[in-house]
Amino acid sequence: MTTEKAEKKPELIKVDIARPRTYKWSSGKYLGRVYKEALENKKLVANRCPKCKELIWQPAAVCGRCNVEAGEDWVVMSDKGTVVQYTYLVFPLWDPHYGDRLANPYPTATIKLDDDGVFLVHFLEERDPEKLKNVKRVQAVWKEEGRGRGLGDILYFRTIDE
Amino acid sequence: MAEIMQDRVEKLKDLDVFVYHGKIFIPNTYTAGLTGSRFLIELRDNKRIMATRCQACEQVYVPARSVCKYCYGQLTEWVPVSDVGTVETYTVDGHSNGVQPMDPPIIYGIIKLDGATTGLVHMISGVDFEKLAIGMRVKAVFAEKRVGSILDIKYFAPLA
Amino acid sequence: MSERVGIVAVAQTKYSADRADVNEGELVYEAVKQVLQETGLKFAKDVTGGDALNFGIDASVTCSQDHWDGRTISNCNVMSYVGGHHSDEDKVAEDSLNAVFTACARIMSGHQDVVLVATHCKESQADKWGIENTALDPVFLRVLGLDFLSGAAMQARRYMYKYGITAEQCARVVVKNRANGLKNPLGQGTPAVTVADVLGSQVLASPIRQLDMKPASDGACAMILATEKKAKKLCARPIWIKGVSNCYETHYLGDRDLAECDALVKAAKKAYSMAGITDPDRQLSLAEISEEYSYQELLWMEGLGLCGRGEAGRLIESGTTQLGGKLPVNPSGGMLAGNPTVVAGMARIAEGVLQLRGEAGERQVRGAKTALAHGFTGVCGALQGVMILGKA
Amino acid sequence: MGNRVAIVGIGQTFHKSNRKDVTLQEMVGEAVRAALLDAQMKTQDVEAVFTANMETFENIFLPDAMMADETAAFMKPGLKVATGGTAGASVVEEGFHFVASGLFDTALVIGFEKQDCGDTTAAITGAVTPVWGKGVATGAIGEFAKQALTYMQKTGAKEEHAAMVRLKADKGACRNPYAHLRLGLKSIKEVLDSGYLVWPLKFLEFCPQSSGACALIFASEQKARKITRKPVWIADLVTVHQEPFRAGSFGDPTGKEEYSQDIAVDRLYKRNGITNPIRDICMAEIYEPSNWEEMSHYEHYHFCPRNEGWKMVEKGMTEMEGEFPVNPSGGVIATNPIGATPTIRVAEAALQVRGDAGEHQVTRDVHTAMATALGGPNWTVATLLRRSL
Repeated sequence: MTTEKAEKKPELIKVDIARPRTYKWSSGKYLGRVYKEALENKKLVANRCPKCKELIWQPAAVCGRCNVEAGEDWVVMSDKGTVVQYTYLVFPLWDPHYGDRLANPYPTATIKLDDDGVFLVHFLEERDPEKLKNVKRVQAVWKEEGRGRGLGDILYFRTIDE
Repeated sequence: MAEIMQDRVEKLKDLDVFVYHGKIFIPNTYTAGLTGSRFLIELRDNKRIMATRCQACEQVYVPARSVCKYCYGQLTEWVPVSDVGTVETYTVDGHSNGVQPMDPPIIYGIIKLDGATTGLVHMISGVDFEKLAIGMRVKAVFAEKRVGSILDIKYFAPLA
Repeated sequence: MSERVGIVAVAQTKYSADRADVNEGELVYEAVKQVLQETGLKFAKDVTGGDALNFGIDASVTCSQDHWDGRTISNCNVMSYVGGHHSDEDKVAEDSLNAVFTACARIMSGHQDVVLVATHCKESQADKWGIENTALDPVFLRVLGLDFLSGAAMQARRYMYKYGITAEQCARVVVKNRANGLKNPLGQGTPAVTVADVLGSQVLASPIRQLDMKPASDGACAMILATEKKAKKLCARPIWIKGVSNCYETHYLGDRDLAECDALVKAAKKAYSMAGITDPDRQLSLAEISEEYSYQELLWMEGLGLCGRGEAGRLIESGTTQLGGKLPVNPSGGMLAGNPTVVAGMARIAEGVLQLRGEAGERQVRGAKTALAHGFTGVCGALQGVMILGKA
Repeated sequence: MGNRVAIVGIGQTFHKSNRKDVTLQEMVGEAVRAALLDAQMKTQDVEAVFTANMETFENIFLPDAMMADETAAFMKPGLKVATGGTAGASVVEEGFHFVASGLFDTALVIGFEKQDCGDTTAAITGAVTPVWGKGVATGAIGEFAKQALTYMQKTGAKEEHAAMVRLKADKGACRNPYAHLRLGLKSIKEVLDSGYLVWPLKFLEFCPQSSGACALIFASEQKARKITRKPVWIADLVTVHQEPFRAGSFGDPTGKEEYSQDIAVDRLYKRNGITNPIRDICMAEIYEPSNWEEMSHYEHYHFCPRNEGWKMVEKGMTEMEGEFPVNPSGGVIATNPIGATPTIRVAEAALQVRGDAGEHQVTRDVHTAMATALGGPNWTVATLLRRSL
């Protein structure tokens, strides 16, 4: 009797806990400027470091590379660009900020914005894996209403033929 | 499942600053491990509170634990302890924190069960707040429907 | 201690109930900017031949919590602001006194000479109870719905029962600290109260009432530590770290008598022995103690050996720990006047430095020579930290 | 100057995807117990306990305090650090400083992660808050997929080379009882046919989610010589963090930016008289979340010229019997309890220096070894170990 019981794997108890926690993240002053320009003018802006002259992305009070104050030299960037890299999820990913398992409907790409713009990570409208391979030139598609969410004001980047 | 709260963004009154009201929600599944599971199964199936004993350090750990904190020995000796014990401290918790198993006020307490050398943190009920006192004798009240959880002990009630 | 470590600059933001106007990086930069300007220091990799100082900051030790920032790898929030690019940076995930402890070890090891320490926390942006609940054992404690308030309430009850501490004595702590806080220009402006106000406030978790608990607070603190040689180059009066230690309690609240704080006793003993202190209540000029709840100032005072067991109540009644008393406790106003968790430990150290440099204005302790700073992490003082600062 | 510091005790758990038989405290306790046994020490002999993990993976706040009893930290000094994937090496750095400072003569240094109680990719996605970018994250996997594509295009490396690295890793893992994935792969064909996880990364080409812990015991010189005949000295340690690359998380496709890996090893080699890394160093345990990254890191650690990492693979130089063995333990692609992974690299390198790596002990005599860690937006911690100082 005892050997039979010994073979039986001991029961293990688990505790499932699923509790969301709310947060209030502030954009702060510098990212707030990106929100304002996107909301009011459908423009993408970044501030330029006075020392290395590079655009700071995510805009901040300091250029981390030069350890100097970044200041308010704001530059309006084009919302057209070239896809540098892209990838798409084969499996749905649990996104803690949605609190849900979502397969991002859109591929995510690194897009170099024109005229010395920054490298922006955002969605591509094109979802067909084959067509994706030759997507190069893209342009932002802005939301018409419900803006006020910074980079979330851009739905995705649409393929443009140039 | 807690309802999924909707995100919203609020612009501060006189500043170009935006506050993103959102959440972080990652479900977790923790294991009680072999020792913890056996303790919880004893609650569920036998309404019995089991402890692990360290002979060398004369410790009787409740809830049962696999390591003695004093000699770092691995504990393998199980002993039952009484479901009656003494209240060492308590609080009448009136604040709501969103993670309590029931609506407050909840009386939390640490109960040193007869035979144990460590106190069990749990809930007390069935007593007027004014009658609560350190040193009070209480007895475990088991839930009718037990599932293998520390909540299989519903609460501790004053000894008659 | 072999190689003496000096604190050459400290800075704190003005504590506030809600700093929604800045993000975490901008908040910490408000403090970091001041210590950089005060010392004229650059980060080591930016030092060129032509600079006034031929050395820079070798590393940064930051202190914040992923759970409070609501972000995995939360030191990314402050990396750019603490010179982390192409440099040595590490984040301590405890009360910030432990970050200063870490910086101290880095200098005493001889591996680094100058270390920037920076901490921040915005309590206004997160769910305090939800976070604290996740610090408790998931199987046996978390499902009961406990948090640090209900834990503290059980400790307060046990301590008051065993040593005869009264609710009035706890209330006096709030009255004293809030009054001191109003003399602190960086304080949060938390309004003064009377004992009656405290005793009349709503019970949150008996015996702790609303006014027995610290207010929510946002803030940041930064300081720069250096070897003795470089400290003397960086400022006229470095404040020396004479002793520092910390110690873990057990996690299982039922394993200990909550009226005791053995880990604090042990940490204090080590810090005192390093600093050559035998009678702390006579040799200390002031003590800055982290107290989220009023009973904690009294319990921690006893753990720190500033008085006998159970005597803290009488000490507060006698005015000994008031500003102007024999042993002022929390001239800064402490957490009860408004300091964020995590930042509190360094806020204590910063006040100690200001007092020993005679820069504490209205709340200056006359002739202050030796100060104690205390910081704890976790439920019922799970990790206790003690630091002794000296003018000489 | 400070004390010299040696590793005198090494302990690991048997890393697995799931450890439902133990709580987090008990799992970490297993590694601590193994390290104490290895050093023949008792808990009283350990003066301080330093820990590291990434709290959002288990969603446990202040886990170090929660496991104080099981990790011999009860009534002892210590603290916890948390950076990114480098956390397990950041704690090695703090242990190094604390013991060298003379504050402690002995210390436990522990990296841990129990990924069976959370959702790793979800936790990593939390590294970007919604105020900056909601929903764009593809998890670390997505990032390394982009890296693999860039590496292929830039250097001409073939998928076969990546498969050879995966085969090498599996050979090591099969000879390492602590490794998580021990697949017994026979040929690169099995890797090439394993289907895409995130294009162009295949199923077998990315690290698993593991639950495990690794504990090291550090001791000051005079203590170390009493504890063990085979102390492994921490010769040096360099941490280099960095801002995120402008055009990527773990790599810079523009080719204009400096990598923290290059800066870290430059400093490490210059300070320790290393002029030809694969001659002066005998082996390395590097942090490679994917086989593609391993080839790229050969170049960033200056084991070979730029764009020629895959040639080392082709010549079999980094095999266990090779001229410069890398990751004989099976590496991160076989075992990745994230908080413990960098600590495991130091532990495995130390075992090689001691000659105690058993079946996966490399052929070459190891008097000097390097362990690296990768985390955050491409942060690096490089640790140099020596048999004698």
